[in-house]
Amino acid sequence: MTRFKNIFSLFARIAPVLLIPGLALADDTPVPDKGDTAWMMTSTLLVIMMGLPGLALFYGGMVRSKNVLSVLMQVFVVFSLLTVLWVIYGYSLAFTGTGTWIGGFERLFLAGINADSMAATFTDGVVIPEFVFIAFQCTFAALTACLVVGAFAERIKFSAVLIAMVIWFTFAYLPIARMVWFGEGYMFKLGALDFAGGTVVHINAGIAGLVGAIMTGRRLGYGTTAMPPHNLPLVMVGASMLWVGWFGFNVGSNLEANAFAGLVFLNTFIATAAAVVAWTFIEWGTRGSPTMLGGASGAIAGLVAITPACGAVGPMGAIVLGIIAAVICFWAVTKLKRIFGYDDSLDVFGVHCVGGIVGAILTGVFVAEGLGGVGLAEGTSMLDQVGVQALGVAITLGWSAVVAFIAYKVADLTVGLRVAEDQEREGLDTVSHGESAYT
Amino acid sequence: MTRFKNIFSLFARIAPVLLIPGLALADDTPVPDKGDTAWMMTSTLLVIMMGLPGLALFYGGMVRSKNVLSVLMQVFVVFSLLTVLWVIYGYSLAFTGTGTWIGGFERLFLAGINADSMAATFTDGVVIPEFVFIAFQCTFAALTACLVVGAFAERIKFSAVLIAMVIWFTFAYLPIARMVWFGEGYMFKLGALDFAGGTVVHINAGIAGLVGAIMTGRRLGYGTTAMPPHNLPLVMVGASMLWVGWFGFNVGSNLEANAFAGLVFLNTFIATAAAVVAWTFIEWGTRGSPTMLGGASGAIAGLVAITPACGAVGPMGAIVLGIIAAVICFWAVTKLKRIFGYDDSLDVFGVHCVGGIVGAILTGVFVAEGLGGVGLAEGTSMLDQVGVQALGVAITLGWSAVVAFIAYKVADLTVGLRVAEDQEREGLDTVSHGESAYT
Amino acid sequence: MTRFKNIFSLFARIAPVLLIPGLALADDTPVPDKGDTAWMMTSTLLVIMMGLPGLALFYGGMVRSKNVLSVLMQVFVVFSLLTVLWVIYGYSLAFTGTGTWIGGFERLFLAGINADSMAATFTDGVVIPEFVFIAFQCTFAALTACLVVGAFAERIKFSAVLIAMVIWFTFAYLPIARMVWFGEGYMFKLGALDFAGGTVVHINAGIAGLVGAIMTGRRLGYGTTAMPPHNLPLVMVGASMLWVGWFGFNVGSNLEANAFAGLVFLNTFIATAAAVVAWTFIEWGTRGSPTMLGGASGAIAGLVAITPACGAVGPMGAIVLGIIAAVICFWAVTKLKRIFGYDDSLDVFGVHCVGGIVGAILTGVFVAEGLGGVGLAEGTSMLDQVGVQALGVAITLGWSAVVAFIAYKVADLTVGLRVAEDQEREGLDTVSHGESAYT
Amino acid sequence: MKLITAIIKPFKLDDVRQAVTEMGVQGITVTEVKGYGRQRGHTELYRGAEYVVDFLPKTKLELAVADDIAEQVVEAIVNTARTGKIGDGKIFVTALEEVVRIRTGETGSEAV
Amino acid sequence: MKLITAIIKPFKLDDVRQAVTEMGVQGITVTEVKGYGRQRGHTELYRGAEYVVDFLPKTKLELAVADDIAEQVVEAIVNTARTGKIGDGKIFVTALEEVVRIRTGETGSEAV
Amino acid sequence: MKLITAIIKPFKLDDVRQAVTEMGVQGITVTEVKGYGRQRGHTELYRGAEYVVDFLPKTKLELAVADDIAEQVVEAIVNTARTGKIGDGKIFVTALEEVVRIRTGETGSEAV
Ligand SMILES: Nc1ncnc2c1ncn2[C@@H]1O[C@H](COP(=O)(O)OP(=O)(O)O)[C@@H](O)[C@H]1O
Ligand SMILES: Nc1ncnc2c1ncn2[C@@H]1O[C@H](COP(=O)(O)OP(=O)(O)O)[C@@H](O)[C@H]1O
Ligand SMILES: Nc1ncnc2c1ncn2[C@@H]1O[C@H](COP(=O)(O)OP(=O)(O)O)[C@@H](O)[C@H]1O
Repeated sequence: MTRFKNIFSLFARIAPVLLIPGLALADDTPVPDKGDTAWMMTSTLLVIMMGLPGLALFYGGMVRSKNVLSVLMQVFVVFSLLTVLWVIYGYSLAFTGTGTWIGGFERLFLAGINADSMAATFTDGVVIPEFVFIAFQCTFAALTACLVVGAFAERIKFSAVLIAMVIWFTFAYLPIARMVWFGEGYMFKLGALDFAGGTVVHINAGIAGLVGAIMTGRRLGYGTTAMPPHNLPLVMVGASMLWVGWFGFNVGSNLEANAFAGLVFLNTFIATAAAVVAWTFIEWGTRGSPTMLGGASGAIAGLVAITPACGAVGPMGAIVLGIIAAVICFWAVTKLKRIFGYDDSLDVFGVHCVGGIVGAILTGVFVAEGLGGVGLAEGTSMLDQVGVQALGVAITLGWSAVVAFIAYKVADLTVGLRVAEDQEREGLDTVSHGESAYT
Repeated sequence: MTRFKNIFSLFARIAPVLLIPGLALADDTPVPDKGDTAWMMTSTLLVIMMGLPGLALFYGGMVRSKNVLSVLMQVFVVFSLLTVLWVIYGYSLAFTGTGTWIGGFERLFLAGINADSMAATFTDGVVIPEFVFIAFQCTFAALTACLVVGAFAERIKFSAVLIAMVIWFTFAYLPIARMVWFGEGYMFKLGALDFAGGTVVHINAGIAGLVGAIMTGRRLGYGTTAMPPHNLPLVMVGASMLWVGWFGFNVGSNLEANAFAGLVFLNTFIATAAAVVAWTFIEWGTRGSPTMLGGASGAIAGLVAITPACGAVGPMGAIVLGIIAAVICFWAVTKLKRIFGYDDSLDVFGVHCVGGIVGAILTGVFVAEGLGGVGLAEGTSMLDQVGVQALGVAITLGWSAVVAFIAYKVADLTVGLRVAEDQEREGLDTVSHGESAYT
Repeated sequence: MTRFKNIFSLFARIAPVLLIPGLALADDTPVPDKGDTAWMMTSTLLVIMMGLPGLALFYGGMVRSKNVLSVLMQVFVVFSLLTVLWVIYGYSLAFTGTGTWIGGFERLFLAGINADSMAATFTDGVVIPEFVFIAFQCTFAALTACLVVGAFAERIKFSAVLIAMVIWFTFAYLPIARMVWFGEGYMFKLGALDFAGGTVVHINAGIAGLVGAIMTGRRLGYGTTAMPPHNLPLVMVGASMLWVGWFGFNVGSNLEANAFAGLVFLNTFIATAAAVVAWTFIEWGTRGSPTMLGGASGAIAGLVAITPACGAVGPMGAIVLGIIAAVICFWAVTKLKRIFGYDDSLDVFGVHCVGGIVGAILTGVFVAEGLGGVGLAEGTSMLDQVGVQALGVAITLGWSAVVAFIAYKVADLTVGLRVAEDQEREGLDTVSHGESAYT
Repeated sequence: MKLITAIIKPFKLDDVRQAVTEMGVQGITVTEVKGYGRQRGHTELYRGAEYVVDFLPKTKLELAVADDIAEQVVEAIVNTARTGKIGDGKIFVTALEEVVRIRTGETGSEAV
Repeated sequence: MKLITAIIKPFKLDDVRQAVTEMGVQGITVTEVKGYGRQRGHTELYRGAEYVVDFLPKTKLELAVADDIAEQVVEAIVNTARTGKIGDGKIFVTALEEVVRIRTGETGSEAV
Repeated sequence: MKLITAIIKPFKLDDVRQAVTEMGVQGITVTEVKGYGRQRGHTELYRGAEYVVDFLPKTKLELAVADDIAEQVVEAIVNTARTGKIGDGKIFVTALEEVVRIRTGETGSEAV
């Protein structure tokens, strides 16, 4: 019974309740529960913190000191710019209208929304303020684009980043978010499970990163010169803030502070812990030392993989999922990357895309009641579900890659993707931003 | 209707409901909603985080490495000291009694308050625990004084900071907070709109900073020697934490996790994002490079300006307000400061006072329903409202400046404001605190 | 009346309500309040943030730069590993069954718990989701072990830390947590007051640290070479995050976002502020300079001491308690440590154990109604209560010390406790983790 | 023996190290320095302040070598460190009166 | 040619740079160093530990100059770097056997 | 006068300082450097990347001393800095043509 309710809820994502503006608050209008509103505002803040300063530090600590500000600025400005674009047209295109892959223009500039407008949740009759829902979804859009920038760090032009990310946000993020999360969305209707954004956020960003890394080309000296992280404590702080903030991401996606949130919360916690332990031990066993960068990478791998699964699997499934994600992502960043020779500076592909795929596919497995999950939808076999999950992955990979290619091409043809060789040597901080990080 | 409710609420700020102590919980005593309590505790924590470590890092990263601990310590100890003084006499003087500019002594040492004491909110019959209200308001007082210290950083004596800030807190912060926020306060009754503290916090602190910067005198080598921020990633972390924490500041000022909170939340988010983008682009256009310090400064300028306005304007008004604030503050820190030649080390005046004035005045404009705001009070024209806003600004500027002047004078005559020249060269960390930041 | 309710609640700690699994949600099953659930999730996150990155930074900043990653990794991996062990067997052993000092195996792997399982709070009929309770309690266990590692920092083997902490967690943390907090626990039944973990967390960790510091031996050059903190701003950030996070620790222990939470909140705030001011002034008076390390240490001392007391004392009691804790801990780290000559690298004993004892004992004093507290239990004199508190302290000290001794011995006999002399000179970062913190 | 001091562009360090070790140089001492010279610096902006950074990051190498190979070593450094662009740096040669290896107490060219 | 090595107080760097460039010196290499000398350090406190910091921040300048202006340069440095207070620093002069400009291969006083 | 330059293991700095000051040396200038030599470095791992760190942290001391005590000072440094393990470092001695104390303008051995 209760399990059915939860599974069901996965199929009933948000269609914001439009209150006719100007109308006085009628007696039968649903009033948001203050506990839900409090939690959703807290969750939104947690996701903001994931981006600023979380992700910025995680990435910034990994580059060389001459490029740290460039990474911080890319995250800071992309996050801010997309926030503005989200309220101008992003929200309208992603969450209004009736299209299966893109929405309408009726809420451009948030037209017609006021403090009394409500958005539906997974539970009938339970609503949250639409402004809060807009802010919450905004953070997902902004953060996703920020994830991408790690792939071509240390060599790209700042203007190129802005141009490419605006195009990619508009033509890749918005439609994919709609397809996966909107009640009328294409993948949603197929029955793809993605509780908090494995496809929309991580696979989406990861593949866009890979395309960018390849198109921008390798860093000077890649493979021959040492390029160690300039400040690993920053990386650790960033990873920790990402971990803490990710609860807003995952548990906030539940839209309510109800009992089910507890499961999502615990899953997010322990899948990550298990992935940290797994990565640490694999690294220790195979390469001789358990590193801080490894521990932090394990945390992100676990978080990425549990993202689509956090509302579908049980605690023990979460632990196993975390371990598997750590093993496969470890392999991706140490072996796969070397085999293909691309220079994905901060392993956006190896951690976010690969981890996202692992999570998306295995969600279809560990959702099974026999494996401790909340149970497959009636009449759906595990194979069916895994198939649907794989389809969702494939669509995301293809769509995002194509749009990303075009986006970088446009940037390349207008401002150029890459700084000059001398400038790359000097470092982007002084060259692109006229500042030094440390004096 | 609903808009009227909101506007109305702006005129109905807190008068804590005194429960007669010792009396058993009667059936008709209002019980706080747990969602509100949860949110107000979260908001209070967010404001603490704004100060420690947010503001401390924002400021600490901007000074030279020989002075970073002195700034951290000033923030850390001023924050702590005023917290203690707040519960001893600050709360009583600001929020009890019936005076129009100062309160009474009946709650010295929080006498007569217990866990069942409640404070009113803007909604009739809705209360929050008074202890939570005390803690929330405490963070405002403590943070405001900490903002001031950036103006005379790198040259002032630690003891002078403590003396001046205690005096200024007592004779400037407390009366102004009362006048603006207390139901019987002078400016409150005039109808000045200041949702979360544009006057009380930012104009107040900014002008006190300017007076301090002038009275302490310029740093040795100011204008001739380079004094770049010693650690810009710290500045970025600080700014990000201020941004995240500021939601506690602004949305917490709503005192309830109700639907209206969503508007306040979204406004705080997007005004800031718009200001980041604006500052970045102006700087890029006029000075050649978009800097991290610029992005961070833009964020703070936007946050300051939206503070008084966040409960009055609509989302598009918030964006425009953010952009205007960025433009004017950019001008203030690059041109105005040079024209007058004062050495406001970390631009407390240029960002907090100037941004606060922009926000306070424009609140009177963008509150208009035609501009997307919640609407002017009945019978009030925009000109009236702007006039009232300007009066509030003027009173704050005058009062705070005079008290600040006296406070620094007292510090100067007792312990002296400034360290010796040799000591300033060596740096305040070893001289005043017997420590080095980095080894 | 209301005071009685609160006191009573201290004696009625958690016995999770087991819903029979598989049964549909019956109408009379208590449904958790969303405000409580929101607050408890927020609190859990705050405690995670205390550990990662809070404590890690606080500790990491205090060691020399060649050892910073080793400390970060110890915290990161111990935290993660114990999180996994907690859901596997820790929760079952601590919070199920009927034993007075240890629980049962019925919830190994969280068997039988699902999203509808509820845990009781101090208020009859009020519940929170059991998954949230599990996560909340998990963070206490994980954090406590992380506190220990500061005592033998800069010389211990990473493998030894893991082995010792797993043993100590299993045989010291779990039984003591049960004895103090579980309804059937030995100390709980005696009537010992420990609201948020003065004994379980701080005395427990502090004494285990001391034993470890002595058994591992002093660092090379201890007492003759300078070993200043390599990055005091990190220490400040860590201390600030601990302060902010500690509200989750203390107020979360109330399990509800009710009015009483306000008292716990305010006490946690102002005891700490008072301790910061006290430590700063004592240091200034007796040693000539108020240091940042001192301010941060004062904060932790105050937080430790208010931990057991936060639900028992009044605000003024909290201030006095904070001041006393600062004075005694200051003495412990400056004099006591020198007298005995042990090398407790980061003063885990001097701050956590000593501060915890001060807090535990004085809780028995300031709980008195005459001193502003919530009042002693009926029929209990202050002397009785202090006696019970002292007994709790003694049991914790003895038990933890013995288990810790065995745990380190096992580590020593299996992998060895300490790195080679050359390796200690080189630094644990490159030696144990194959990385450099800064390049 | 000679002490060869070379100021080079930082990214050339590895190449130079390889070149001189191939010639039998067994030790190098490296210092991060800032160089002022003909090469122009960049401008940095911090809110209202704007200033030119004239001191650029350079790497200083010190090598004690036997007299007979000194000239070749200098040549090797010049060849590997050269980019042809301004700011490539300088080499200074001074006479060494004595060299001691601390571990063994050896002196003279044995100690190099 | 001479190599002039000057240890000065860090805040004097800009003044000295200006003084010597006005005399025609075209390059300087600067290193952050710690100096131990007659000047007393300060005491640092870290909880129970207290110790005297004897090594104070100084700036080391190295200038290769032609023989003829060496003396004047030394004098210029002394004049601008002096505060008259203890810890002003030292200047050392050594003979340079050879100077090479890496970019061009020029040697001798051309290379300075 | 002589300029003694010693490259030593960092943890030996205090011992050496004490030894030479006991012999009457009144000033030392210290630089943090990286040394490449016979001593092998360690391997560092960063995800897929792995590389050997060949440049190890060393401390460089520069002491200007009067000719008559130069030899003893060198000996004292050798004795205190020696651990007998590889990587103990080197001492270089060069002739100083002139020494000036900036504060007073004194020159020669007075200035040391
Ligand atoms: N006379 C000098 N004395 C000491 N160092 C010098 C001198 N001239 C140049 N240098 C060093 O060499 C570096 C490169 O010199 P520069 O004049 O910029 O280019 P180039 O060597 O190509 O002419 C400078 O940054 C400085 O460190
Ligand atoms: N004999 C020396 N050898 C090398 N460096 C020295 C020597 N004497 C002084 N110094 C350097 O000069 C700096 C200033 O010297 P000090 O004795 O403190 O003051 P003063 O030069 O005014 O007498 C020292 O910090 C050190 O760096
Ligand atoms: N020829 C050299 N020129 C300059 N510095 C050297 C030379 N040989 C060694 N060094 C310095 O001395 C340090 C120790 O040398 P190394 O060969 O490792 O050990 P050892 O001195 O015990 O033989 C090196 O790290 C380097 O800094």
